[in-house]
Amino acid sequence: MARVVVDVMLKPEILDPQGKAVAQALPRLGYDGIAGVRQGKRFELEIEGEVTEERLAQIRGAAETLLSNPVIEDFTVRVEEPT
Amino acid sequence: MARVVVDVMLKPEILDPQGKAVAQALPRLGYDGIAGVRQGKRFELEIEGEVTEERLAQIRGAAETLLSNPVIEDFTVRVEEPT
Amino acid sequence: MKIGVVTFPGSLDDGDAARAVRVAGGEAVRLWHADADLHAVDAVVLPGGFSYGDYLRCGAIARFAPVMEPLVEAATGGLPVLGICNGFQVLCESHLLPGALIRNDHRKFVCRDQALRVESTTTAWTSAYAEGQQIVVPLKNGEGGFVADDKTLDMLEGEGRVVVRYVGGNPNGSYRDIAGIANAAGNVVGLMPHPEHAVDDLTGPGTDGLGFFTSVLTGLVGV
Amino acid sequence: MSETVKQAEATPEVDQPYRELGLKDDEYQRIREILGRRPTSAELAMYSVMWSEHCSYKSSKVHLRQFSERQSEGASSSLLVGIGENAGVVDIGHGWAVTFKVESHNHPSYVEPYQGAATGVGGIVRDIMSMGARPVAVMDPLRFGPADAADTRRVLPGVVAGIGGYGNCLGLPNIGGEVVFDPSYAGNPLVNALCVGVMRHEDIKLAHASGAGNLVVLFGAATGGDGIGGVSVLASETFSDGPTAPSRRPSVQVGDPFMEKVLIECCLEVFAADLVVGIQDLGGAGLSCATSELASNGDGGMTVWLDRVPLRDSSLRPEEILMSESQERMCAVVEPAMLEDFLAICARWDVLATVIGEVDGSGRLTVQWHGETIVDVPPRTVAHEGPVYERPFARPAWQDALQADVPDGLPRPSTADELRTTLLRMVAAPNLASKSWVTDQYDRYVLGNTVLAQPEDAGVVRVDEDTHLGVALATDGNGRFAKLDPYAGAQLALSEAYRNVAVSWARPLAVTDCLNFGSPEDPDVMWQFAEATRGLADACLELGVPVTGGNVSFYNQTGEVAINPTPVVGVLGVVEDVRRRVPMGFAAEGDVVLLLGTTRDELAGSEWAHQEHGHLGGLPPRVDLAAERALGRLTADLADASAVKAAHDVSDGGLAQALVEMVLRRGVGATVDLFGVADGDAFVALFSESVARAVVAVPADGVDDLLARASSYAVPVTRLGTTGGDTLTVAGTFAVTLGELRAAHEATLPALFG
Ligand SMILES: Nc1ncnc2c1ncn2[C@@H]1O[C@H](COP(=O)(O)OP(=O)(O)O)[C@@H](O)[C@H]1O
Ligand SMILES: [Mg+2]
Repeated sequence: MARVVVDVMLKPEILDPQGKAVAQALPRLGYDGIAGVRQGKRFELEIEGEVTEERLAQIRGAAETLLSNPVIEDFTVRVEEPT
Repeated sequence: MARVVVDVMLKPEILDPQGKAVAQALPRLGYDGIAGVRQGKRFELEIEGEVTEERLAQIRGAAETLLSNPVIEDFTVRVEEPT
Repeated sequence: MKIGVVTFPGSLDDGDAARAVRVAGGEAVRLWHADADLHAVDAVVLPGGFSYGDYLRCGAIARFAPVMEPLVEAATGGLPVLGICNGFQVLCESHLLPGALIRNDHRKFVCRDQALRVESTTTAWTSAYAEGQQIVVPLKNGEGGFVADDKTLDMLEGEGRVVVRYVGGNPNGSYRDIAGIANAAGNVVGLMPHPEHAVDDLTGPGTDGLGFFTSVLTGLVGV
Repeated sequence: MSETVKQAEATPEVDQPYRELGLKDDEYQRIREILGRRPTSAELAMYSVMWSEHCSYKSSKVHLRQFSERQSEGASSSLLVGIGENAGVVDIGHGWAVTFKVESHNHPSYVEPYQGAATGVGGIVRDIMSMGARPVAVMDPLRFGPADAADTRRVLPGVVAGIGGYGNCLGLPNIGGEVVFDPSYAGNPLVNALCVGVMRHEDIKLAHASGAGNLVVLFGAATGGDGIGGVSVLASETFSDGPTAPSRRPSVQVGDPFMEKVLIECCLEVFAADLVVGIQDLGGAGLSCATSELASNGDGGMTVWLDRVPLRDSSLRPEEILMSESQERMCAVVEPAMLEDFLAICARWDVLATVIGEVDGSGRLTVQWHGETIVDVPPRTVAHEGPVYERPFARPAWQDALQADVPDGLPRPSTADELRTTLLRMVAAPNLASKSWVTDQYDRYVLGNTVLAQPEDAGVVRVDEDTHLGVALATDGNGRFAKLDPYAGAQLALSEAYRNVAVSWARPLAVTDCLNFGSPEDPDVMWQFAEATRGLADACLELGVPVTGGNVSFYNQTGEVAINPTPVVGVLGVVEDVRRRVPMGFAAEGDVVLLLGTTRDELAGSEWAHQEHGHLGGLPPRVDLAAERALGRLTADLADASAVKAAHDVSDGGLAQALVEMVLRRGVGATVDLFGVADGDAFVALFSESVARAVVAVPADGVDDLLARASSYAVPVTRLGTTGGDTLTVAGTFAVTLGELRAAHEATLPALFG
């Protein structure tokens, strides 16, 4: 079983209230030197069988239509090597 | 400026309603062969200056206390190479 | 006049929307998400709620429901469609309306009686109001921040497609205080506040929301 | 492979880890006697969890008995289902019945505030569904440590978001609750959740598995390893048939409100089509509890094919499947002829449904695992005949000193300026400040039947659009009063909730309670518990409102230090015509403001003593149930025919707080003269917490009628003044603008929690 990871992040120009809240909380807890935080989503898809180029293209399709909304989000798809 | 990524995922034994909703939607949209989906959070932290071991340890601390609840979640911290 | 109210799994305000249609004098027809048939209704309301739990993105999964196929087609052809809250999110995800709705800027769910200004009375759902009229209807959402790029926002403003705007404080960080918008033809309207919860003094803050439903009924009779 | 009954019979001498599972030596011996052999590992798991304090009520049972044994005739006549079922059911007339119950989810909410609170709501909603009812509203009495403590900043926002996140997604309006801060809850927050449901009389369902041949259907979520931490000793230490992976079983669960929402819709359709013989929710102790209770309440026995249970985690062992507390599951007993229709409804809602067993005539509960019998027990011994303890209790050594430490010596404000600044500080104190930071996170509109909700005295929901019939609900509790005197404290909680319902023009009918206490193994705590239950039972009898159900939460303590004993009481009332509701806020200028009831110098345990002096000592306000009842009779009378425009009870924070809430609600001020209250002592008049009081506003031409009615119920009335203007003015003493009051009242929680 292989794993494909899809990361979805809000586009840089879109306000990210969650990331902002984290960024504000960090110094209060004594964590300094962090210039900015963005919070996004990580999807781990367990794939049956081999991850062919065709399968990956399919998953990219799913990432674009379902897992992200291109109006506000960017995504990346990558195969995760088993560790 | 360096980037550190913290991925937070629900522990495998914990129910993941979000991942479940996606997993059920995918086949309806014609995406098959996906055995399971887990949905977690991805935090991108922009770090001022160099990412030393000490800084990383600090960020791990933040990941454990602020970014995740160890009772239900696991996290990983990694430095992302600039692309 | 028959107004369809769609029920997705996780829809919550479908009963309220149907009641509002009745209070306004229309006939409410319940439509089921899995049934790709609009049953000859004259207009459709996509109600509030948390379709499929809204865990992924609000409305992201519902927009693929079978009922949406004929709906998108009919809406493109001019059928009046009102998306309330989750329904608005579904309309954006379906690209019937531009922009998107994100997490409230204060990151909390907010339920309150919200003052709004009706900015456009040329849509199918707002003709009963006077332009600039202030109304109060409940607002309740966790992801109600309307966002779009500047070009889109300018276009919406320029074409008079901002339908309602928040007044007396922006409750969720919506760009330009936008609470609801319309498509270019004015038949499709989406808004975050809940006019269906303001059709009766007993159970709502007043009856200011009724106009959305009487507007469409009047328009339909006129046709 | 799990251990079979045959194997257990063949190996009587095997050492079993019953202690690790929380069973005492004598309890384990009793299990061996019941079975005539040693239990299998699955049986041991089942008994251990069902005989736990949480499921068996072994420490509280002897005290809770009073609630059902001592009931007035009038009270029991409206009870359609009494204590003992998942929730009690009350007749509200016109063929309608109501079921309601409050439950705790304290510890999980401390460990993982969001999910702990969320699953607390989920659990109580399933309880209500298991009576055949449509859930129509929720409430959430909450208690936290000091408002400015760092841990409260972690716990409170998560709890509130969790209650909102789950309840809002279910589409149930939140119509009230409490937010209380006290150092005694630091480390032990109390997260109680209440749900109310309605049904027609003929639709009441019970958790009974009757009729041999009927099928047991599990529906809802798949089963995972949730909440079975304790049972893992069975897998890892004793009965393993080889090396086992270290068991990592979570103790906290994640709720899936969407699953629960479709489960509600699915149940409602199933009820409407009359497809079930019995129904049971799965909560604590999961399938162990559901199957043993169903079988124990039934007329025969039951066989369960455990290997058919759909799993989320295929590595689960049978003991763990029996024990799993996975959320969002229900169990139904269905006649075979109805099965197809039942499954069709489940399929329509995409709800997984599986036949996992059958009712039979054996009188036993047997569980099969791939054809082998792993459990074979008399179901009553698991579900209903667990151990019962008469825990020792004794009045704490410190109780007398506490009661002797009266607040009479505390400096009291006396000048006009002191009174004014005290009032401004009090209305801003966390316990008295506006709770809208919390309640704005809850949907109160959904379903379109909410007639009154927070911050009103009681939540009122319409039950029937044709007859305008409705119900009112309020919850109250005061841990400080209960600490001073647990008997009186429990009565005062009832007294206040009763009053809140009464001043919403509802007739109080029934009670639910959540008894939050420290460790029952501590005789001090056990005494508090015994006193509180006795007090509550006595008061229910006197007010003619039966306890219909509730929940006990023990072990709310850190080390040796227990929380303030906190009986939380919910009162349900019926509203004949919701259109005649009376809100709390002053509505118009020129109405006459009147105080009903008597104000005494009662400041012990008050918010004033707590906020201004950090003092807790003396005796709480005198309980006066006769006066409370008279006030209730009067409001019931007024509900039928009166001009009353606004009504609000007087409780925490005294008359000052009541007036502030009334002027701020709609922005209509008032001028009052306190000369006739408390012998003209303005401080006592403003801050005393005497019971059985309310403030009402009536148009001038309605005053005589009100006075006449009040006198016929012997309710004292004091004329305070008139409404109007944009200040709250205490004649001859001070004036505060509504703006200043609002700023003070509304800033506190946002400043603390963001
Ligand atoms: N956690 C909560 N959830 C919902 N409503 C709440 C909560 N806490 C307080 N409220 C509401 O706020 C109002 C004021 O609360 P409180 O002062 O405790 O009322 P009272 O003193 O009348 O019992 C009531 O309407 C109550 O139901
Ligand atoms: Mg009250």
